[in-house]
Amino acid sequence: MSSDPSITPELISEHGLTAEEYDRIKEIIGREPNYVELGIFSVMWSEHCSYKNTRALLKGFPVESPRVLVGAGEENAGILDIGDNLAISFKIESHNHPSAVEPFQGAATGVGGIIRDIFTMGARPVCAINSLRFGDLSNSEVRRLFRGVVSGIAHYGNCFGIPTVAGEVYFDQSYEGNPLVNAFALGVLRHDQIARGAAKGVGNPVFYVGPATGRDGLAGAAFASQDLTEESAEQQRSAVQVGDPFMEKLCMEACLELLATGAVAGIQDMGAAGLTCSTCETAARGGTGVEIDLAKVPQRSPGMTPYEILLSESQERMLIIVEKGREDEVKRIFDKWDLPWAEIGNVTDTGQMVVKNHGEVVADLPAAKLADEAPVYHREAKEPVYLDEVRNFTLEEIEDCDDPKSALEKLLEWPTIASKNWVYRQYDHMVRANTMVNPGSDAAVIRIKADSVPGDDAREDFPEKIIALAVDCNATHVYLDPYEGSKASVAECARNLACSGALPIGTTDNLNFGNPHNPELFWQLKESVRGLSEGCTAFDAPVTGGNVSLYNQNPDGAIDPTPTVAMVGVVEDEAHVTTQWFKDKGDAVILLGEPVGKGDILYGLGGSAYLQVIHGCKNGKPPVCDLGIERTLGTTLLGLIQSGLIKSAHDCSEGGLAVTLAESCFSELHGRNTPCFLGADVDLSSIVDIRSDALLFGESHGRIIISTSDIDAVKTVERAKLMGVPAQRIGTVGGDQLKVKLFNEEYAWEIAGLHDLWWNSIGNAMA
Amino acid sequence: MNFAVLQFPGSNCDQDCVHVLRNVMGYPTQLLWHKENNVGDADAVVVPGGFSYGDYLRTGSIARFSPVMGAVKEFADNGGFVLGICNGFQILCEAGLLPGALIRNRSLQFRCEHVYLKVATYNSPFTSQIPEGKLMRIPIAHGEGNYFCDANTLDEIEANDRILFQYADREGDITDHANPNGSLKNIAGICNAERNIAGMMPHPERAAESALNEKDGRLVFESLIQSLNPASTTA
Amino acid sequence: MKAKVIITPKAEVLDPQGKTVQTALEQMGCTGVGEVRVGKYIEIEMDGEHDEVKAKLSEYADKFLANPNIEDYRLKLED
Amino acid sequence: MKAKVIITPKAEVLDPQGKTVQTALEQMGCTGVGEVRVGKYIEIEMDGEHDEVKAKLSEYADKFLANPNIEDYRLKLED
Ligand SMILES: Nc1ncnc2c1ncn2[C@@H]1O[C@H](COP(=O)(O)OP(=O)(O)O)[C@@H](O)[C@H]1O
Ligand SMILES: [Mg+2]
Repeated sequence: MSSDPSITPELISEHGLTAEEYDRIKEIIGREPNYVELGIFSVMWSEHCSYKNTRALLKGFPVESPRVLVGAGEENAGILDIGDNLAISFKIESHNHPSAVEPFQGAATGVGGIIRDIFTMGARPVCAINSLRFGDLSNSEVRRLFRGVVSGIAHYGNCFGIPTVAGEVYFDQSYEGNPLVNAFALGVLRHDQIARGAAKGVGNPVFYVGPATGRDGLAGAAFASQDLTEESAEQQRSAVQVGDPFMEKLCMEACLELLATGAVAGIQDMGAAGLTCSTCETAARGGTGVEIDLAKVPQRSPGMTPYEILLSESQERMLIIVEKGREDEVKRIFDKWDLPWAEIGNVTDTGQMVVKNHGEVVADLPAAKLADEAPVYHREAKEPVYLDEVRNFTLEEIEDCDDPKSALEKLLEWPTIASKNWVYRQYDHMVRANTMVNPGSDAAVIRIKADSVPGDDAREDFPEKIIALAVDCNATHVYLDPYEGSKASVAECARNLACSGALPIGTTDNLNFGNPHNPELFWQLKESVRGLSEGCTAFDAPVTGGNVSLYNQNPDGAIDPTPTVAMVGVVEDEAHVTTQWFKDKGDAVILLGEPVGKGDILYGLGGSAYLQVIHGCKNGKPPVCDLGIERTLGTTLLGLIQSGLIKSAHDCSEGGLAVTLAESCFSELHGRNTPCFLGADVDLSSIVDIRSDALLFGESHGRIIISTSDIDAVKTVERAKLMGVPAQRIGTVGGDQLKVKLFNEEYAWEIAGLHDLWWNSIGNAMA
Repeated sequence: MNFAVLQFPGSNCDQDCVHVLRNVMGYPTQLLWHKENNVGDADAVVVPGGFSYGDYLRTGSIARFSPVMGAVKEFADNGGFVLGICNGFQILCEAGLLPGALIRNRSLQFRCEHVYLKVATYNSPFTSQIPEGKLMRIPIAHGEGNYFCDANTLDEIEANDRILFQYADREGDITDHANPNGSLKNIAGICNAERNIAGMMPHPERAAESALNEKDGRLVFESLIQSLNPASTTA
Repeated sequence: MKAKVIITPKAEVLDPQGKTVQTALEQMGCTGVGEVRVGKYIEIEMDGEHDEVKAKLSEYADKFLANPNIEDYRLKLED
Repeated sequence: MKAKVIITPKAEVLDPQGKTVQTALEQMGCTGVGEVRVGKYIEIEMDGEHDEVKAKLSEYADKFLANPNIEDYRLKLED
């Protein structure tokens, strides 16, 4: 178009494309692209959409299992079989940069985006979880971001009507200015309901559904694919996306109703890179072409250019390809739900994505090449120098703890360990009446009942299912050893599922890293992917999809590498659902696993919360994670749970044994402001030759605290040992104190006091 | 005995109510679309929770103009039983079927947690089957559950024994500490003067099954069923 | 024409939002702050003559835009 | 003195609330309704002189009362 700027090297580089990439574009289309086409390539070839820097790496992930119905990368989200013709679809996605700029709307639209991915697959979204990272809470700007993000998630999820059932929140300096907001959603469907994002059937009409397109989030995908700078943030600020959960709820109900009619040939949400990405991806998947006319696209602001319409990321919009001749059925359903819609084009056999504006062609590109032939880079990786210093750290540098009493108090009060009730009490975690284990225990557990499946709500013989979900990543450990730390994140997630009575079946991950052009940061990424792959393989929990978010940097450098791992597991029977809290006075407290990881000269203190809180250092080699041991531990615990021996199970993670014991004593909140306490008397005096700080606060992997009734204790310990899992009874539940006896000293804490510190820490900081 | 559960754009506890009435309590239950203008053969109507019309402008302010609300009013005028839960309570207040209004929680935050409810009167079709002295444990999930009405209305409600539930602590005491949203007199639920329309912020439908470790909420539905058909025996 | 509806919480109604804003302002060091009330501001584009629009909007403000139990409103028409 | 802060969603930003109110008005039979935008209205009692109050409030409106990413605001002082 005449008013479009001419293509100059500056313009190309402003679009985040290199000179080589530009040459490649010319080669593909056999001519110079125009301005609109340049914009299209720039978003489609951004890291966010094309994974150009990570595609090669991600190939290492295990992606197969007999349960996989739709695998990683095939569609918007993967799908796993859960038996009886039922399936689940789930995925995690980041909205880091938008949340840095506008925390409330950024987080809200992140939730909206991931929910859309799920119902686009034909599934009814039934629960959400999230993983959040912020800088230090003592900083008021951090508190502003934290408050905004949490209320944004609450706003969207609550209004939409999806329960937010689990999550994690970490606070660490490295995230200052670049918070991480990773949102996960899960939906349920029957095998025969799987919908495809393919433009099938030449001549079929293409419908646009949802609110009018505005200038919001212009080129958001590109924004997510560069370092977060004051400049890039400012640019984004001028086009903040605003979420409308109400609209999305209508959109979801209408889409599910529509899919049931069989009138839909293909369906795709408009997420990153909006109309551009959805049209060219559906055409690419369908092996067809698509032709649309922008003049027919509903527009919110007057005078929008084709470039703007195509790249807008206005929320809650869907692209639907309808079987020709059934348009009326489709329109009737949209109208029933008061949804704006427009017929904007049709499927062709040309293989081209043709975009017109009032009949005039403004872009004409080969869809499959655009979607699938983005460049692939093998970036240079170099082991970071900081690791030398990390490895040199020894415990000789610090004295053994002389005041474990206050150390435990400080750890429980540390925001990363403290209760996250300030967060999850703002989320409706019970809507849909399926939540069997609310936030606060190791993993969330929900049931799947008839109304969890589109169209099945009145089915009487519905085969109910139970699933568990957890999300984990100890980024400090990953920073100190990306490979071990990443393996351990998978192991921790699996452990959390096992503690709840579930067998892991699948994983989705969110790789949050720094700039991939920096060889040291790329090395972190590479090592991390290696660790995740081994972990997921060990647990037979293939990766069914995920998200990569690079360029997470602030002016002081990159964030700690954060490969967030979310896992889903199945619980076979209602009776197996287990929580982390001690249940009855007189019960036996048993430790599964070695008290301290073998051969670790730091006894699990490397990278521990204890070192950070008490000694102010983030140093040392983190504990290694032996996947064989983890796997045996998990199956053993599950076996014990299934034989009805276990009353509670809680794994050891941040803060070690002492924190795990304390948390097991806290019990579930019975009602508002009404905690229940159950103390324990623990004797660790048989464990000698180890520093008390390491025994109490070390973070060796592979350990779980369980409780059983007194008479089952011996049997439980023996069975565990028979399975090859070290086990020992270490105490008894009861009283209102946590008492711990070491070989040289004895400590006692009032549970009520510990609970206060732990429960109110974040709330007080936010008051 | 038939139940109807209203469905507005943005309702999101509608299916939960249907599930409990149909599958847990065992009664035929239908969703009733907001554009309908009669309640069909329903013997009782539940106005469910959620965010009708996104809660935009004010909670319940748009939903109450739906055609179906005209039908509900007529149904109630003829003595039909109507129970509004959470957003349903807000809609009934907006529609003038119940007095007062529900404003922003004083914390300004959405609150989802279990609360204890003291039953303020057993003299209603919604509470009659609750054992005397029982402290109910039921979850809330709302951002605007702070009940407000003017002083005269409050006097009238109290004088006529129309408060159904009040937020209490574990001892059953009505304290400020136990109040999750700032509502007047810790009010969690009320009924109209004729006692056939009730509204409550807590969600009994989320606390009606042992699978969710909850059963206190069942008592509200059992009361309703018993009142509709005194001959019915509920387990 | 552009009409504006200003909706404010009634004097006797608790205004948790206003209270919070007031406290926050004080905590940020803003001195001299007294009572704060937070209400709504609605702008409506409307066809028609002044009087007609006014009559129509008063009707809808009474029954819909404001809740007389808890809110007062003022109408302003731009000419 | 009484200060008023009128906060409106920026013109280019989506206003789902306004859109929903607009549709509701139309469905209720209110004819001639065009665009509706819903914002906030804050009344603040404040000690001090006109200029001083104005300066102070502008500062806090910028950094706290309004969200500059998605909102514009106007300040009005009653004298
Ligand atoms: N952002 C959040 N949203 C919902 N629930 C959360 C969130 N953060 C933490 N939780 C819940 O708090 C509990 C403790 O979390 P965490 O300390 O991360 O557990 P773990 O160490 O076992 O992984 C879990 O039940 C978790 O789901
Ligand atoms: Mg855990």
